This record gives sequence, C-alpha cells and structure tokens, in this order.
Amino acid sequence: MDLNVYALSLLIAIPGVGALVCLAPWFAKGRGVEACRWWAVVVAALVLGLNLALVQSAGLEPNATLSIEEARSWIPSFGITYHLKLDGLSGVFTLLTAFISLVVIAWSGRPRGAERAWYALVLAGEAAVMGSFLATDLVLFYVFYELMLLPVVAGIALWGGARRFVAALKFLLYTVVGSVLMLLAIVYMGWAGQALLGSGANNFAFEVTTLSSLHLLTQQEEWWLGLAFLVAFAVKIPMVPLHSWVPDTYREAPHGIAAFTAALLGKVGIYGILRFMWPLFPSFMQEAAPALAVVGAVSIVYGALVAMAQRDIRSLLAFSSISHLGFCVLGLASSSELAMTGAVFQAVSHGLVTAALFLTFGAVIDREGAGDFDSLGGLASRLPWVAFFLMVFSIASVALPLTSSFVGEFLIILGSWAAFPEWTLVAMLGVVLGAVYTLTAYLKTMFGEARPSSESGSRGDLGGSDVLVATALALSIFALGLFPQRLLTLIENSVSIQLQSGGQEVSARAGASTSDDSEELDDTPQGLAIPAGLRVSTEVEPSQDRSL
Amino acid sequence: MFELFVLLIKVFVVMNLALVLASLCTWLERKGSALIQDRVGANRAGAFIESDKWFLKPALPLVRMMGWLGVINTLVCDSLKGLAKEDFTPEGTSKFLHAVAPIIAVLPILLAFAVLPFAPDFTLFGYHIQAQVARIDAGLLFVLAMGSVAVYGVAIAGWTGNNKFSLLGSLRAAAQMISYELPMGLVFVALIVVFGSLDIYTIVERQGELLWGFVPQWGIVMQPVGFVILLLAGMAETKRGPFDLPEAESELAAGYFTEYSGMKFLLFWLGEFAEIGLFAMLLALLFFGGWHIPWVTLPEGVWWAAVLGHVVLMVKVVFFCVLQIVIRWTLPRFRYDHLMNLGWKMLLPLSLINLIGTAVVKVAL
Amino acid sequence: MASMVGYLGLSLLLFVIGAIGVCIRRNAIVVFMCIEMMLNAVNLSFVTFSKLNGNLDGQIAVFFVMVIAAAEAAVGLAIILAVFRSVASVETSDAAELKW
Amino acid sequence: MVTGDSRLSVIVVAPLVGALASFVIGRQAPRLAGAIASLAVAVSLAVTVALFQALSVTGEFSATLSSWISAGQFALPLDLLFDKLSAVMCLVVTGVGLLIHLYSVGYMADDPGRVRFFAYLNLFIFSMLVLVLGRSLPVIFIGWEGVGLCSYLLIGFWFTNTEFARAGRKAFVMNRIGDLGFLVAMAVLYTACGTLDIVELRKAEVLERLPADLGFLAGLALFFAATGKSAQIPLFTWLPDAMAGPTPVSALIHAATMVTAGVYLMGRMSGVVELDPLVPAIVLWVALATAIVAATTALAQNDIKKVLAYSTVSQLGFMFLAVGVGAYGVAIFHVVTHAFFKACLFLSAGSVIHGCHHEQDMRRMGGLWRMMPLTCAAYGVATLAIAGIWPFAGYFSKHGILAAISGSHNPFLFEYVSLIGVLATAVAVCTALYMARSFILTFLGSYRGEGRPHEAPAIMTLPVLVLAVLSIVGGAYLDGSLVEYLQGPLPALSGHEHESQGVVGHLLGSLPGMLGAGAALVLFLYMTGVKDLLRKVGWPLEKLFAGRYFVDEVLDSAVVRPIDGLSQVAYRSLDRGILEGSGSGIGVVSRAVGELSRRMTSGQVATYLLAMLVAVSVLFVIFVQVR
Amino acid sequence: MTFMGFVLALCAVASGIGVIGFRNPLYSAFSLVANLMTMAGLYALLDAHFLAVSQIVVYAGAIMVLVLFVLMLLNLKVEGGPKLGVVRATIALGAGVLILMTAVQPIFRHFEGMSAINLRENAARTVGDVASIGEQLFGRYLVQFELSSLVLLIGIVGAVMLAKRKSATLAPRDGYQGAKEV
Repeated sequence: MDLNVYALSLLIAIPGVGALVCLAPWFAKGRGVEACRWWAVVVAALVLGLNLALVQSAGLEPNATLSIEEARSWIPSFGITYHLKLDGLSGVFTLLTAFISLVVIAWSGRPRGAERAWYALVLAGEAAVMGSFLATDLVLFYVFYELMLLPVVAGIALWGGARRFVAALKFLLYTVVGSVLMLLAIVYMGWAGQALLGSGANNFAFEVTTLSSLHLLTQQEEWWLGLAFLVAFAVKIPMVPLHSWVPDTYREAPHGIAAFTAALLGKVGIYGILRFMWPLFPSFMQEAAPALAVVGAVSIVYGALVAMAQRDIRSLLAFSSISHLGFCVLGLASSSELAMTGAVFQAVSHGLVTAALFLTFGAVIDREGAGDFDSLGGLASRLPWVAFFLMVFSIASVALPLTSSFVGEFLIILGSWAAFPEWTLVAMLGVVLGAVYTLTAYLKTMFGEARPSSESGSRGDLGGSDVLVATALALSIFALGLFPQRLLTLIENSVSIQLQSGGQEVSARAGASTSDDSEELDDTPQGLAIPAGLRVSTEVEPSQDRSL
Repeated sequence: MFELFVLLIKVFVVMNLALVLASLCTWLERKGSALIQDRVGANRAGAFIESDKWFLKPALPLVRMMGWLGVINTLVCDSLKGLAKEDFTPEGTSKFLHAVAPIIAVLPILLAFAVLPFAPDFTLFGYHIQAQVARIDAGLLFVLAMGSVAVYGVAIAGWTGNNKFSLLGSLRAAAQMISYELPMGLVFVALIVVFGSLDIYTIVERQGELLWGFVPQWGIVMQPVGFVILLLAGMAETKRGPFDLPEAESELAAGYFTEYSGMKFLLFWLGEFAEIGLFAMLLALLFFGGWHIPWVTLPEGVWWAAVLGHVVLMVKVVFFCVLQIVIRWTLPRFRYDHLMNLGWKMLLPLSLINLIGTAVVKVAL
Repeated sequence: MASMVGYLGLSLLLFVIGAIGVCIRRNAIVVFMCIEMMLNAVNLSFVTFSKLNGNLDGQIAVFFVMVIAAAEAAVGLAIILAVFRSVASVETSDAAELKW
Repeated sequence: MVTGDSRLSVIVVAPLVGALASFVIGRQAPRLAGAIASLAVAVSLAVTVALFQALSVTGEFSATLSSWISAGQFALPLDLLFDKLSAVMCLVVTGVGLLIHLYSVGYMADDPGRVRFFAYLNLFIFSMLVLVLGRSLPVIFIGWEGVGLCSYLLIGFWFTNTEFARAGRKAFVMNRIGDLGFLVAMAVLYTACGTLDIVELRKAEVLERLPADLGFLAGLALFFAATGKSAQIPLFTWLPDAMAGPTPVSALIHAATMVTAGVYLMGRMSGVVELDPLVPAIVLWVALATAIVAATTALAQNDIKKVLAYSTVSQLGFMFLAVGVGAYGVAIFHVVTHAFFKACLFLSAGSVIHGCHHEQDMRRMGGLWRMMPLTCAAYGVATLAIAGIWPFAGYFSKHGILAAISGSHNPFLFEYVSLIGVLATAVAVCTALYMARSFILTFLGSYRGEGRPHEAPAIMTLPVLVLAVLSIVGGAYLDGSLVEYLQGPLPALSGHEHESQGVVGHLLGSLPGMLGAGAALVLFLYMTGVKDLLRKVGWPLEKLFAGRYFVDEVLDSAVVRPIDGLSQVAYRSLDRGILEGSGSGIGVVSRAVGELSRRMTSGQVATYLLAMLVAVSVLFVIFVQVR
Repeated sequence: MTFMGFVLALCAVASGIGVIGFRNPLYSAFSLVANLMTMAGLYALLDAHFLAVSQIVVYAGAIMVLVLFVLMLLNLKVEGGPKLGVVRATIALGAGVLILMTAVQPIFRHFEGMSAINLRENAARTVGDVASIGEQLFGRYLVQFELSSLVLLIGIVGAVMLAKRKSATLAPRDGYQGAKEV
C-alpha cells in the first residue's frame, strides 16, 4: 500500500498542521469561530478516518498482525531515527486518540472567546499523543512524550480554575521529573549501545527493537533503567503513590483538557510499559511484576477509597480514574497474555468512559457553576439528557457487563488471578467501592429534590451536538462491550508479539532455566494457567515461568 | 656623553625655536592686528626710555625701537603682568587639574616640535648630527598624536572652569579639534602616499628632488588640495579665528579659559601661538620643501649648509605664521554649525577624494 | 630578559587591577575604562612576547585589539548613553532590570 | 450471527427491543409505553411456551448470539442454553412478568415517569432472561448485573425522594458485594478448570481439575453471590429497603424473580456447590438463620410491604434450606410457588395501597374487605398459600422442603437434622402468624384510615386474580412432577423419594400453618388483650423484632462507618497529607532552588563579573598550580 | 628593564590604581589617559614605535576623548561611597591577588626554554617600525585588516543608531549644569 509510506507521518502531521491553521486570523471572530470549529472537527475526523483505514488495511482476521512501519534517519550522527510503527497496540491507542480528540473538539464545552487557541491546543495535543503512540525510536518517543505536555499545561494555565497555575506547575513538575529520569535512561542505553557496537559517531541505536535485540544491558543496569522508565510511566498513568498531580490537574483543568488528559495521557504510560519496557527490560519486568501487581491493587483500592471521600465531582473522577487504571497496572503486572490484552482493552475503554464522564459532568458544572456535591443535586428532573448519559456512563464506569470496561476488567481479573490471586481479590474490592462512589456521585448530583436552578437558567439541557457526541460515546462504549472482538484481536496479536520478544530476551539471557517456558508460548493459556493457578494458590510468589 | 650633550643642545634649540616662534606670533598678533585694523597698536612701553648710564647708552636706541614696535610691551610687560596677577582658581574643582590643564595644553605642542627637523643633517667634529630631537619613523603620526593629546588640556581646563561657559567652550574646542584632526590625518596619509614615508625628514629630503626634471617636487605641487585642507585644519586646530568659537567672547566670555588668569592664562596663549608656529613649520616642511631652495642643491652635511637651510626654513615658517595671523584678523567668525559642516561635509570628503585620487595617480604612475 | 619578565609582570598586574576595577566599580563608564585598561595590559604582554619570540605577530595582534577597542568604545559609549536615557543613571546597579 | 435456535434469541431480544421501543415511542405517546412493554413480554412468553413444548422432544436448545470475548485461546461466546431448568425459570419470569406488566399499566397510569418505568421493567425482564438462559457464567453474570442495575433503577424510580435513591444505591452496592463472590468464583473456575461453560462445569472430569481448597472457595463464593442477590444473611437488609420502589416492582423483582436468582445459580452450579459438603452445610445454617430472623422481624412490622419483604426473605431462606440439603428441585419448586403467591400478595397489597391513596401502614387500614372484596380474596388465598395450608400452593413446596431436610445426608448436618426440622417448622408457624396478622390488620376489623378506599381497576385486579388462582392450584399441579421434570439439569434428590400421602397426611402437614393462622386470629382479632399481655412480657423481643435485629445499625457501625473513616483517613492524612506533602515538597524544593538562583541573578553586572573573576582565579589555580 | 621602563611601569601601576581608586569618574578617566600614555611609552621602549604612536592616536586621541565627552555630557555625580560593598571589594582583591600569585610562575617558566642569546637576537630582529608593520598588515594579515575596517564601520553605524535621540530631551537631567556637583 503506497499510502503507507507517509501514512503514519500524516497521522501526526494532519492534526499538527490543522492546529496551525486553526490559529489563522480569519477564524478569530464572528462567523469564523464556527468555521474554526468545523475545521477542527473535519481535521479530527480526517485523522480518525485515515487511522481506521490504516488499521483496516492490515485486515483484522485473527492472527493477521497489523504492522505498518515508516523509518527515516533523523539524526544520523547519533543513530536517532524517525521511526514510526503502527501495529495492533499502537493502532488501538491511536484510534482511541483520534476518537477522543474528535469528541473533545466536537463537544460544546470550550472556553468562550478563545476558540482558536482551544482547537489549536487540542489538535496539537492529538498530534503529540499520536506521535508518542507511533514512535518506536526512544528519542523520538521522548520528544513526543514531552511535547504532549505543552498543550495540556497551556490549556490548564489559560482556562483553568482558580488554582490553575499551581495545578499546571504541579502537573508539569511531576511529569517532567518522571520523564527526565526516562531521558537519562535512554541516554544511558545509547551509550551502552555505542559501547557495544564499538565507538563511532553513528554507532548509537535508539530504535527499540534494535536495542532489545542487542542484549546490551546487564541485570543490574536493566534494573535501574527499568526503574527509571517505570517511574516515568507510573507518574503518567498514574500509579499510587505518584498520583498527587492528578486531582489538582483534573479539578483545575477545563473539562475538555481534563477529558483529553485523563483519557489519553495516562494511556501513553501503559502503552510505554508494553511497547518499551517489556522488550527492553524483560527480566526487570518479571522481577518487578509482583511489586507492580501490589501497586496496581493498591491503586485500585486506594483510589476508590479516596474517591469515596471526595466532595467534588472532578476530584472524585480523578481518583476513580486512578482506581480504574490500577486494573491496567495489575493486568500488565501479571504477565499473562489474557490479562495484558485485558489491560490494554481496559485502558481503551477507560479512555472512552472517563472522557465521557469528564465531559458530561463538565457540562453539569458549566451549568451549575460549581462542582461540589453540596451545591448540586436534583438535576435529573431539570437536565434529563445529562442525567441519562451520566447514568449510562456511570454504568460503564462501574463495569457492568455489556459495557466496554467490563470486558477489560473481566479479562484482567481472569488473567491475573492465576498470577496474583490475593491481589486480584483486593482489586475486586475496588469493584465494589467503585460502585459506591460512582453511584454516590450520581445520587448527589442527579437525584433528590429538584432545586431552583442557580444561574443555569441561561443554558438548559445538552444541546443537539452534545447529545450527538454523547450518543457516539455511549454507542462506542456499548459496541466495545458487545463486540470487543476486532479490538481484542488487534491487541492480542501484538501483545503476544511484545511478550514473545520479552520472553525470548529472557530465555536468551537466562538460558536453560526458562527456555522451556518460552517454548510454552505456543500452547494454550489454560495449559499454562492450570499449573500456574495451582502453584499460586498454594504458594504465593509468582515464579519466572509465567513469562509468556 | 657627547650624544647627550648634543641632545641637550638640540632640545634647547628646539625649545627656543618653539618659544621664539610663539613670542614672535604674539608680537605679530599685536602689531599685525593693529596694522590690519589701521591703528597703531602697542608702542609705548620702553619707547621713550631714557638713561644716562654709560653702559646702557648704546643699547637705548634699540630698546626704544623695540618699545616703539611693541615688542617690550608684548614680551616683557605682558609676562610681568601675568606673573604679577593673582592666580585665581574657582572653587569646587580640583586645584590640581586646574593647574595641570594649561601645561597639558602646551606640552604636547612643544613635544610635537621634537619630531620636526629644523635643518638638514650635518657633520660637526666628525659627528653626524641630526638637526632633530627624535627622528622616529612615524613622525607624522606623532604630530597627529600630540595634536590629539592637546585636546585634554582644553577639556580639563573647561571642566575645571566649573561653569557653563567653560564647559561649553571646552566641549566646542574638543569637538572642533577632533573633527579637524580627521582631514588633517587624511592629508598626512596622502602625503605619505606621495612621498612614501612617515618620517618627516625623509619627506623633506624627497621634496628636494625634481619632478620630471624641472618641477621642484614640493608638497604644494604634489598636494595642492592637501595644502589647503591642512591650512584650514591647522587653523581650526589652533582654535583661532575664524575658528575661534571655543573662546568666542560674544558668546562664552573667554570659553574654556574663562576662569584662568595670570601665568596659567598666558600658558594657554603660549600654547596657541606655539601651535601656530608648529603648523607653520609643518606647512613649510611638508609642502614647501623645508630647507630646500628650488633648483638649488646645497652640499650634503656641511654645517653652513645646515645653517643656511635653517634660515630658509625659518623664512618660510615666518611667512606662514604671518599668513595665519592675517587670515585670523581678516575673516569673521564661523557659526558653529557652519564650522562643523565645513569640517565634516567639506574637508573630510575633500580629503578623502584627494587621498583616493592621489593613490590612483600613484598607482597609475 | 629580566626586563621582559618585568613587562609581563606589569601587564599581569595591570590586568588584575583592571579586573578588580571592573568588579568593584558600579559606574558603567568606569567599568568600561577598566576594561580598556585590561585590554592594554594584554596588549603590553603581546608586544613583549613579540619581542621575545622575534616576530611581529604580537604587535599586529595589538593593532587589531586597538581596532576592536575603538569600535567597542563607540558602541559601548552609545549603549551607555542609551541606558542613561532610560534609567537616568550609568550606575550598573541601577540598570538591573535584566534578571530572573 | 446467531447460530443455533434463533427463537431462543427472540426470547431474550424481545424485551430489550420492547424496552427501547417503549422508551423511544413512549416519549411521544406515553400511553403506548405500557402496551408495548407488555407486548414484548408477551412475545417472549409465547416463544418460551413454544420452546417449552418442543423441549420434551429435544433435550435442550442452545444458541450463540455472538462470539463475545475471545482473546488468544480464551473464547467466551454469548451463548444461551434453554434446558428444563431455564425453561421453568423462563416461564415464571415471562409469565409472572407479563401479569405484572399488565398490572402496572393500571398502577402507574397517572405517573409522569411511567415511560421510564416500563422501559426499566422490560430491561429487567431482558436481564432476567439472560440470567436464566445464559450458558456460561459470564453470560449469567450479564443478567446478574443487569437485574441488579434494573432493581437499582426501579427502587430509585422516584428519585426526587433522596431516601428512595439511597435505598436503590444500597441495593446495588450490596448486590455488588455479592458479585464479588461471583467474580471470585469465575476467576477460580476459569483458572482451575479453564472454562466457564456451565455445561462443561457440570462434567465430572472438568470438576476434577478443581483442587479441594479451590473447590470450597468456588462454592462459597457462589453462595456469597447468591446471598447478595437473594437477600440472605449478611446481605439481606437491602430487600426491605427496596420496598421504596413501586409496588409492581417489589412484586416482580423483589419477590417473584430476581431474588430467586441466587437459588437458580445454586441449582445451576450444584456441581460446584456440592464439591465440598461443608458449603451446603454453611448454606443451610445461613438460610435457617435468615429464615428465623426475617420471620420474627416480619412479626413486628406495620408497613404492609415491609411485612411482605421480610416474608420474602424468610421464604428465600426456605429455598436455601432446600439447597443446603441438596434438594434443588424442591428449591426451584418453592421458587415457582413463591413466585405465584408472593406476587399475588404484593400485587394485592399494591391494590390496597393504590386504593388507600398510597397509605402503607397497616394500622391505618382494616375492614377493607368491604371496599375491595376481590383484592381481599386474592390476598387471603395467597396468605393461606404462604402459610402452607393444604391444598394451597405453598403447602406442597414447603412440605417438600421440610421432608428434604429430614432426608439430608450431609455429614456436617447429620446430627442436627432434627433440630433443623424443628426450627424450620417453627419458622413455618411464624410465617403463618405474621401473614395472618397482616391480613387481619388490613382487611378485617374496621377501617382506621381516612379517605374513601376504592377497588382497583380491572386491569389491576385481573392479574391479581390470575395469580390467586395459580397460588391455589399451582402447587397441587406441579407437586412432584416439577421435581422429576428437573431431574436432568439438577442432581437427583439424594435418597429422599417423593411419597404421596392422603388428605390426613396433608392436613397434618399443614398443621403448622393452621397453628400460626389460628394464633393470629386469636391474638389480633378476638382477644387482643392477650396480645398486649404478650407485648408486656416479651417487649425486649418485640424491640428486637421491630428493630429488625438492628442489623442495619450493626452493619452501619461495623462496615460502613469504618470504610468511610478509612477513606477519610486515606484522603485527609495520607493523600492530602503525606503524598501531597511530598509532592508539593518537590515543588517547594525546586521553588527554593529557583528562588536562590533568582537571588544570585540580581541583574547586578558587577556581581556577575565578580563571580566571573573569582571563577577565573579558581581556574588559574587549577590549571596553573595543580597541573 | 631599563630605568625609563621602570619609571614608566611605576607610573602605569599608579595611574591604573588611580583609575579604579578615584571616586570621581573624571579623575579615573584622566588617570586612565595617563596610564595609556605610559603604555605608549612602554611600547616605544619595546621598539614598537608605530604601536606607541597609534596607541596615543587611537586611545588617547579618540577613545578617551569620547569617554570624556560622555562623562562631561552626563555630568556624573560621585559614586556613593557606602554603596561600594567592602565585602565585594575584598573578594575581588582576593581573587586578583590569587591570579597574580598563580600566574606569575608560568611567566618565569616561559623563559626556562630559551637562552639569553636567542632572546637578544629575537629582540634585535623585531623593531615595530612602520614599514615592517605595514608589510605584515598588508601581507599576511590583509584579510583581517579589511575585516577590521568592516568592524569599525559596523561599530560606527551601531553607535550612531544607538546614540540617536529617540525623544527631544537627551537625559532627564540637564547635561550642562554639571560641574557644580563634582
């Protein structure tokens, strides 16, 4: 397919250019604003379409592995390449990105008077996130990884709430601290690679597959570098205890930005763990898996508990998303293909659900002018559409079956029970608590006596376009819940590939001890899961041999 | 030892030369202005001196004549007056600088004389003697340098004057001098191009030669424009009319030396007249063949030849002194912007063109 | 030879004096003058070295230094004037807007 | 997409379509909503009946709606299974459901939100059908959660009343807690047996893969799930609160169908439950306790719906007694009969409430038999049925359960059988007592309320009467036959074979019921003095009963508050305190550093130059001296 | 070092100290002039005649006059005494002394290599008279020479642009009433 030569770059370029065009003066005022909105919508839709076309082009019949690559040399003297790759994993996430960006753009909640900047920021963010989901060269990835902060920070600082600067600063500090660690690790790997390849200007390698094929790290190094990466991603995801930026950011950020951030940025972390950490630090991942599982479980329960204590919708959502993403961490930790697939799926569905919740609750807040439970309540009778969609999304958020999040959490639970039954049990507690705080939020906002509207008389229920968007979200959520198949196929194939690369890595290093397990790749998870389940249920610590 | 002795003699001679020229100019100023303005001028002091001391008698007629010519008035009385006057220093300034300023104003001029040859070399008692205190090969530059150093005297003087008039005057003076140094320097450069040396002695020697066998290779011949420019620039440098805005009585009282009195004041005058002399000498040396007489070649290094040469040079120098004074007393004072315009818009371009033309010609030939 | 050492020492001394002056004076013009002095110190050592090493490169260098110094003087003084216009002072401590 | 028998999918999909249709169309024409919903249910009922007829020919139907989830080798299709068990359940659900739909057309006639109501109701039917038809545990779980959601929605139907909303949340959360068990069970079973297909899980060779400890865990987890759904100790308090919902809802969801899902699940997973005999024992004890507690509590309730609710709980206890002794068939039998008479009770109670202008307190009723004779008759019949008096429906199932208890072979129960029997009988007596009490207080005596009660419209009375008839004849008709019929999907009743006794035996069997009813007549109608006397004597007991054993309070202070406190602590001290502190600590430090460097860059050129000079001197030292 | 040179060196140091010592910038300027003169003298002693003269022309004649101009125009008041931080001064002095101490040694070290003889003939060989400098300038260093002229041109333009008055008034304070405060 000739398109593929530039297709991936287009995925990044279209929104980027679109963002620039958004800044054009003729969009400034009057009819131009509406035009700007349409332009942005069209651009986002274009990206989505292209993305879909690309994913389709690979064909989705089972064991068809989607893989479109685009490799150019970028900084040859340092072996830094402009290497993009669209496989199942990134395909899923890019689709999510395109969709969420489209939703955020199409949603009516946006800062008045600054539409151009708004659309430009969102599109720019889309471009950056796209890039980070596509890049396989570590340096390139890092670049996008940092780039994606800018629109968010700008959005918060520009249109945030009262404490927006604090929030923006905090967000920036946390994420940058993490990513700087990652950068150090990347540089170290570069030098290590050079040391291996023999000194010479262009003997650096930053392309992930190349690096992982080099086996250039000792256990020790792998441990430290892996830790650095893990911290970076943990901040992004976020995992407890590195989550403190989350509540402030989401409370202060404008709803669109909050939705964008919650839906996409954290996913980069999950994606990064799968895409980079497994191939690069396989043995670290296996050593760290139990700890990771603990972190995941703790995140789930802790997030849920703290969410229960919240009096403000947005903080509640923030902690709830921490809790939900804990499932992903758990899934990633338990290195079973099933759980990992579930984790990715959960990430996607969480993206959808949390974006939907942020947007709808954002609509509520916009209308009521306040986000705390004390000043809300009884809205169901006044804003029926909002109530309806909130109910739908809350259901999705508590992972009722036939919603997308159920699929993810279910797979994760099934998969990770084999590895860490007790932590999975803890995670399930999260399910209950999730029901508690979600329904509480709904109860406090929607149910109860209908109050006289504060100053919301100006704006009534959701507008037509918003209803449309929300419907699209709801449909996508249920579609994924009912027919997750195509997505799962995509994910599952590439996940297995990722795991294999990691597994071969391990077997290549650890030799005979684990080689037989790496052969077990081929037979069924049951075949693998049964001994695993038995052993785990009797003695706790999960041992090497579940490195699929 | 002998060198040192000779050197001292030379220094003495040059100092005398400078000072004599200065006093001569002073006297010329007095009487010359009188002549030009059709008045008598100073003719009292000593003109009617009487004495019956036998040893004084023979001198009396001379003295009377000098008195009548105003020489005594100029040289003796003025000096005595200067010495006798109260040495006033304005308060609120540095006494030191106030005192030093006139010296700084004069010293460079006198130093400049050090590089000017006042006669061709000659041999005496088997010693080859240069009639020049210091023959440095960048003589012309040295003169320029001294000219620019002289600015400080003026500047300091005006500033220590501690009043508007002085400051204005000094500023004017400094500006004027700097502005006119440029064309001057350029003229020098043109000369250097022509004669291929910065050493004044060499230049003078080269002027002894003949162009195309019959034209004396004088600077005036080679650099007519340059001569005019240098003349004007020199008069501007000396801050004398028509360029005497720094001391324009009608505007600034006495300009930068308003606050000076007595000997310091006289020092400034001395400096000015010495400068007149200096420029006259420069003109003579650079444009009028120094000690050379057209189509006459004196024998090399004979002492009488040197003396003759010196006389010839002096004649030319005096002529230029007179010329300057005449100009000063005939032309009205410029307006300041006219002055600057002349400097920057006339002389500078002119000298540049002159230089370029010279260079072209030089290369062409 | 000893004399050469003397010259070099002198230039060093002057340089240091100039440097100290640059640091302790706040009048921009004086600072500027101190810089000129440092330049001169360096020039002196240049000349000395050219003497020592028997070629004129040092002196040429000095020549260029002078050229640059002249240009610097023109521009620097102009800058000082401009600053004076804005803050009505040539104290470097008063022109302390450029910070953070 | 649908493979297998497409009619099966029709059963399920019809209510769903009905829900959507009634919602969409109902927005325009609210009147139509009820009709559409009922129609949808009727359709699925019809199809069910058709399939039920066909069932005798072919052992079972199964259909695959879609290949739902499959990752790698993990395949989880959306499968439906229509065997005898699900057939029975389907019949109950759709049949009773249809009646209640019809009823609520009348009951909700003048409610502004009735469109929503019918949509929810149909949604519930759909979920319930998925629950009973699901072939694999996850599919069942879909229904399981779906009914939970619907009950939440319907309990909180009048959401403007925050109390109702809270009740709904309570119900949902408690169900959620139960679902924990369900999830655990699924995880265990999948991890161990590698499949979640109930047909597979019935096979012995599959169950062998399940190690002992995990087997126990799975069974217990399933039962825990059941307790959540079917309101057993400790998760039963939501059910009385669930009466906040409209009465038809209480009838359909919280009496007839949803709450019996636990029993159904037990029956379905009997293989797993039976793996470890300790599990049935636990089930039995819990069930007994629940029955006793609920029955005694019901004695002291004055809200008619509350009484019915607690009776439901205790009846569910009875069902689980049956499960505990392994008499699954009987349990299902009781489910069916209970569906009849309890639905009847609720609906007639609903009529009463409807007639008395939404008055629920029995103390303000009485003597209603004159105003609403039909309802009175239905209620009376149902009361007799639930009291277990021959020949009414309840008698047979209850008697079956008691008989099953006596025939239990569970090693853990062996020596307690007689005790359990006695207690169960006592509960039966108690049941009769409080039901009779409620009947007396409601219908007999003189009217104590204000206003003029009136008989319900025909559309409401008709279903009630139908149910009344069912609760008269249903038991006798199904007795024995149903249990045999269910032999296939359910394990055969161990040892105990059903012997038919004569009328005398029946009368003896219905003795406890009569006893209770008689006592009630005596106490509440004829010699109320005795009642007061008893009151005086047993006031602490009454306090206990009236206070519902203070279970809510206990749970509140033992579970809810601690968790709340924990969350508060986690939030205030841990999150805002330590983590936030450390987080902003980073901020503070960096800010301090920035401040310092800002101080250093004072804009004072002299300072910069000084720094430069010092640096130069240091460099001199380094490069000249050191080197 | 000849006697002359020694005297000049003394003057140089003294005037240098004067430059940084005087509170009054004008005195500093004058002492700098003196310093430059002595420099010229030292050049002359080092047989760099051309440099000596051009030193006077350029520095004394051009630069310092400019400085004086500016000083007089701005009529600067004396730097406030206390504002000159003693700490800063001591630090600066310390640093300077450190540099002196450390840097003196390499100066001596420089001569260890070369013998007095070739030093002398070196010295003899280099007389910075106009001719030789000219040869160098217009020979090897022609390009640099031209470039330097360019630099000067740019400097002039820049200076003019910078110094051009934006507004009518030159400075908030009147430039000419100055000397009184001094």
